[in-house]
Amino acid sequence: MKYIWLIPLLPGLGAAINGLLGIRYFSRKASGAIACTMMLAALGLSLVAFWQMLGLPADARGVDVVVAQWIPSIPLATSNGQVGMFGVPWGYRLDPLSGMMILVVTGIGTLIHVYSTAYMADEPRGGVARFFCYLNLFCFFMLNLVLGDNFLVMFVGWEGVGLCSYLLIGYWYEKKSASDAGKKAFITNRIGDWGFVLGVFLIYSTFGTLDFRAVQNAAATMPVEAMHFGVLSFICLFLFVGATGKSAQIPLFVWLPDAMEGPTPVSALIHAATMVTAGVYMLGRNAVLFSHAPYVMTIVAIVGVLTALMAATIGLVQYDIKRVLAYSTVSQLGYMFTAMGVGAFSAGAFHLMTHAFFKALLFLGSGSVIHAMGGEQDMRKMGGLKKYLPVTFATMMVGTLAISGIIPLSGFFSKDEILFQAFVHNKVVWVVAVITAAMTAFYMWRLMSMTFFGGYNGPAWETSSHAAVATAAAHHVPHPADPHAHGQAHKDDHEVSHGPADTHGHDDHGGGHGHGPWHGPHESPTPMTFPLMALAVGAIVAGLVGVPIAMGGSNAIEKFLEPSFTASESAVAGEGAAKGAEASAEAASAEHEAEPHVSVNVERGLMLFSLFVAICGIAVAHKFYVKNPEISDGLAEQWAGAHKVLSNKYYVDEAYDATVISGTFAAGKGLWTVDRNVVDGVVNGSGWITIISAWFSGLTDRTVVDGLVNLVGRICEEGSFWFRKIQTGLVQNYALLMLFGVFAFVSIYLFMR
Amino acid sequence: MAHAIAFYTLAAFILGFAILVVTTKDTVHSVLFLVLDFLFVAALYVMLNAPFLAVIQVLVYAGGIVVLYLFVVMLVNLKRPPEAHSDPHRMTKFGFGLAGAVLIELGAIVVSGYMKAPAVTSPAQNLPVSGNTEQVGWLLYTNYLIPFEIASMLLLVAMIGAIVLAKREL
Amino acid sequence: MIDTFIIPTLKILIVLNATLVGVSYMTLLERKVIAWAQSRLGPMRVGPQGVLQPIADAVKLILKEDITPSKADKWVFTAAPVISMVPALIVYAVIPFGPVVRLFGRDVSLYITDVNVGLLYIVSVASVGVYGIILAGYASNSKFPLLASLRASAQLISYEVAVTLTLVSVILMSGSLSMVSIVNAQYNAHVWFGFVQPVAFVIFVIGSLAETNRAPFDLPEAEQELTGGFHTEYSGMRFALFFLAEYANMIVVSSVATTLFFGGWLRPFPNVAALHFLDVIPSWTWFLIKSFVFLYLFIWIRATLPRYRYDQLMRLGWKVLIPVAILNLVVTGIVKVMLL
Amino acid sequence: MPITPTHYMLLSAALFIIGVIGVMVRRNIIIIFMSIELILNAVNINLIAFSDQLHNVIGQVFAVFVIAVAAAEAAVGLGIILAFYRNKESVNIDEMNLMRW
Repeated sequence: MKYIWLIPLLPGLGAAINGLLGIRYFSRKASGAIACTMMLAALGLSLVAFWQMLGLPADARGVDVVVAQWIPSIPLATSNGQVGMFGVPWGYRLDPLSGMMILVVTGIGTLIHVYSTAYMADEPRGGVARFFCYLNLFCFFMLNLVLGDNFLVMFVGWEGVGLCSYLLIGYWYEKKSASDAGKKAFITNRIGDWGFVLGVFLIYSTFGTLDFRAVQNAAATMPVEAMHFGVLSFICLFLFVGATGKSAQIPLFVWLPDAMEGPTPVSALIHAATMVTAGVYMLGRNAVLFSHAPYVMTIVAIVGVLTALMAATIGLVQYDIKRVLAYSTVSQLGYMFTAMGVGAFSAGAFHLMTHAFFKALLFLGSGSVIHAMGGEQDMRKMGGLKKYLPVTFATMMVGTLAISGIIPLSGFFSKDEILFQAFVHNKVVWVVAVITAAMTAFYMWRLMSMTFFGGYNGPAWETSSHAAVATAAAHHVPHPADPHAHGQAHKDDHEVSHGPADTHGHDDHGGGHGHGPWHGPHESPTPMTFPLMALAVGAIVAGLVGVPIAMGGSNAIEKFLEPSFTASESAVAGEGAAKGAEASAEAASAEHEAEPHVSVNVERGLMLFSLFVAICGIAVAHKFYVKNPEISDGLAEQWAGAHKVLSNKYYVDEAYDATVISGTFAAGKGLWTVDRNVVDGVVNGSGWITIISAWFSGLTDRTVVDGLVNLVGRICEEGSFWFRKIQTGLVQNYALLMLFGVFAFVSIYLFMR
Repeated sequence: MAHAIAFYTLAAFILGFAILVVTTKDTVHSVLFLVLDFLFVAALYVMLNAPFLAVIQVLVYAGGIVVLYLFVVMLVNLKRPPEAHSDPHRMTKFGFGLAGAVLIELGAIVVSGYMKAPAVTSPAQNLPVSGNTEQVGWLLYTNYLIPFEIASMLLLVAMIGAIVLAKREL
Repeated sequence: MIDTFIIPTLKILIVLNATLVGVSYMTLLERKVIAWAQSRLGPMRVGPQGVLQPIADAVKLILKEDITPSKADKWVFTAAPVISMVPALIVYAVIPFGPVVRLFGRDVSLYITDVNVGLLYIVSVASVGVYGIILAGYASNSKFPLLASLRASAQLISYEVAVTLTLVSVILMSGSLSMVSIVNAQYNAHVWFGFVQPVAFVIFVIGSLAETNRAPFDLPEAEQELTGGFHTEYSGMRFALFFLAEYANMIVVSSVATTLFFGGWLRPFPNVAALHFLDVIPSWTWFLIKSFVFLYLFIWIRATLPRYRYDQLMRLGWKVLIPVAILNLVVTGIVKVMLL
Repeated sequence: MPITPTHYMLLSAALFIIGVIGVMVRRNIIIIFMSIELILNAVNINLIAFSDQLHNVIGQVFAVFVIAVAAAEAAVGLGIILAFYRNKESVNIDEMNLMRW
């Protein structure tokens, strides 16, 4: 347990090895093997550490390990007058929350590494090494993020994962859309990071330290800002801005769907399981702060639920399989934020974990499907794949049911917990959440049915070598069923890819034979199916740790995660302030106080209701897309406007283009004009002044100084003109002068004697 | 008496030949007059009880230096008379006047000194050797050894310099 | 009066006449010796065995027309033979032909004078003798004499150095510059310096050959190249003067050599009592005999050796004789300081 | 009348002035050098006259030095004359004015 600093270090080591040596020297298998080994070791270490932590008493489950003194103590003033020493240790903190997180990161990370070894098998050698280098690097930063015991270490991880996501989204950098998506993600994250950094500054200037524990203890003693919008609220608001950036909430969610340009394992690991949940983790980490800022809590809840609803509605009409999953991710994150917003931190974290499992499972499954379809991502080109890839079908079915909230799969418990808490706190939020849940079930089932059920209506395949051309031709044949959807198909295609024929070139999903002719849908190799099954098991059982009391279970995860969300009692006792103690108690167990108000029956009823809603969604989707698909097309024509709006994602991108980006350009132009007119004007003016003054000083130089110099020279010249008459150049005249000297001396002698 | 006659004769010859040396047009003639002048100066030395200096005068001056002059005069076979060109800036008359003035001054000094009592004849310094040559040699190699060495070095340098100057290509 | 005026005058007259006669008969001797060396008879017409030949030559030279070239420098052309003759004659003033002897009841020194810088006097006068040649060559205003005179002066100055250095080593031996005291020093040293200074003696002989323009160093009058050398333009009495000057110089050199290296008027082994019977021969006779040996040696060498080339001459003078002379001088000094 | 050093001094002064006039007047460098030799001889006469007057040989010693210096001066000066003659075919000192303004 003293060696938890090894957990982040190992992936970093792998990244270093792969990056410095691998890109040049290693083979595909070697680099993959190194990366997987490192992750496996990290996983083992984190399991050991977690086990040791479980052995500790519940209130002592917080272990700080300081690796080194990062920033030595610098005197730095804080807001309340006195000067705090700004010293930051490079410290790691293992407590229930971070323990869960490292388990999630290392576990899922390991599986996805294994998956990637097969998925990326057809990349160029250096590319594979680069990919695994980035992936390991991401794990390194992510583990730093979740293990860091102060805001600065966390911020390092925060930025690092942003960087890695940028690198991995732009992995196929020859592809303009990929590099653009990478840039979009990066810039959008910067906006969020700006908020996060402001929050960190404000925290230091308020508390004089950056250590989580210290900040929490200090904040626990402060009054709850229920009436006014105080400094804690501002801190939380800034932090929440950062969270929206990283976790793709309104208004910064636009980068996540485009991030699907990256390889599917990347989407699974970064953009579904781990990185995007960093925001949620951060909120949970600062639960005490947030619980002291009710307004911000409300804002968080509203933003979260709205995000969930909007993303779900968009997800209803998408045809790209990965985009559907992306929007579902956004909406699930919205769920988590809702949970945080309503104070159910443990529920949010719980959902985070379960979601990590089944969403990673779904992404990997979709990756398997795309792999099977030879790069095809348009669901209308699929269908009836059940008989081709049974394992993928089974596992993805598990995932779908889990995310839809079907008992007893994991999603049910976590989502139901969130809904219950929402119901307790805010009925409106609850209603919206429920609708969202129904939509979730609907579009997930729609995905499943369009992909696996029905008849195969993808491109024809042959064993001939020129099949690729044929498939390309077949791809562009209008679909007889819905000419209207075809246009959108084209639109979607424009956003992502143009089907197998030319996806072969850049987005190499061709599986084991990406460069040869495509031989039709087929099951993926074992390294890809094994993670699927493992994750499926996880998706099934992960919920059991959070079986609510209402169902006779003991909500273990809550009790387990409790200490992370409350200030340490020791600090509070040391504080000794009754008000602080009371506040911390209230903050610590908001839902516990709320619980007595609703009876267990109500809770059970809510469970049944949500279950019913989910099943309704599934049924409707089944009716629409499996029984008689024309209904969906009819609906699409009927609600053409809404459909168009939805499939264009509420024109958010366009709106941003119109407002933010063009505004930025305009501002830049204005600043440029100011620069050219004012700044350059000042510079040129000073230049002119210099020139004029130089002219004057030159005038004085010429007249006065040179005048003196010339005067001296003239005097010498005139004097020499007369004196040189002596210099006749005749030796005898000089001798004559000598004789004159003799004469002079002798006469002096004569007259002196 | 005979001493006076000898002195005046020698003085007359010395000055006469000196004037001839200065005034003669032909260079070779003036060289010859110079030799004669030196010979008479040597005779004067003999009269002054300095036979060694007399012989050295003849040997070095007449036998060495003037022969050198004669060489140069012969080597320099001039196409045109040596004093054809005369610079307008030369102040010959001033030179004459100044020389005369200096002569008068010196004469005044000497004569005034002559008016005074004649210089006392101090007893001869006691050198361990007798005879003019031995005494000169003694002084040269004892008291004046370092000046003697310096003079020899000067002669060496002069020899090298003369060779460097006169040799056409080194 | 007699001692201060008459006796010196008589000495001078005797020495001059003897010298001139000796010089004239040197010519006859030279011609005879060379003739014998070449198995000829030499002059036989004038008198028995041609003993009167010098007189005939003298008369002929005196009676011949004395030509002065039109472009010549008259005064110098006339002065040059005199300048070359006079030094050769005044050197005899310090040559000791014998010690002080009793003659007609009074002490008479067999030398004109004895100055304590006699040797230096000889050297300086010999150096003045160069002018005769140079001026002769210059005044003739002719190519061959000029070249010859330049050669001659260069040659004389060069060898004068070597000869003077050897003389210095002899002076070291004797400790005096006076010729008489040098001879006495040889008497006291029981040995002639020619035997203790062989190197100096050889160098002196070679150098004196060069200084007197004798073969094999007679480049100034190299007939084959210069048609008679510096006295090409001369004739009659002036030529006679040059001629006499050369032979007079020979006699001077032999006399000096005799005095310095062969004990002057001393008889052989002057300290050996067993040889007293040799004293019946007067000292000046010994001197004349020794000098005659040297003169015969000169003539012999001329008859024997071919003439040097000019560069060989200079190389011999500067690169052999002078260094050897200096070395000899140094060794002599060391020996004198250390051993004696 | 006795010959005192004054006579010798007058003689040397006259010789000196003659040499000076030669240096001043003549334009032939060789003759100028010879005039310089005359001046040096005047100096020597003085030295030796006084050494005889004072029965002191040191004057002769210095005369020896003067002669040595004269020899050196003659050698170097004549070398200069030869070099100059080789360049300008002249020994006229009035043509030695390359260094004038």
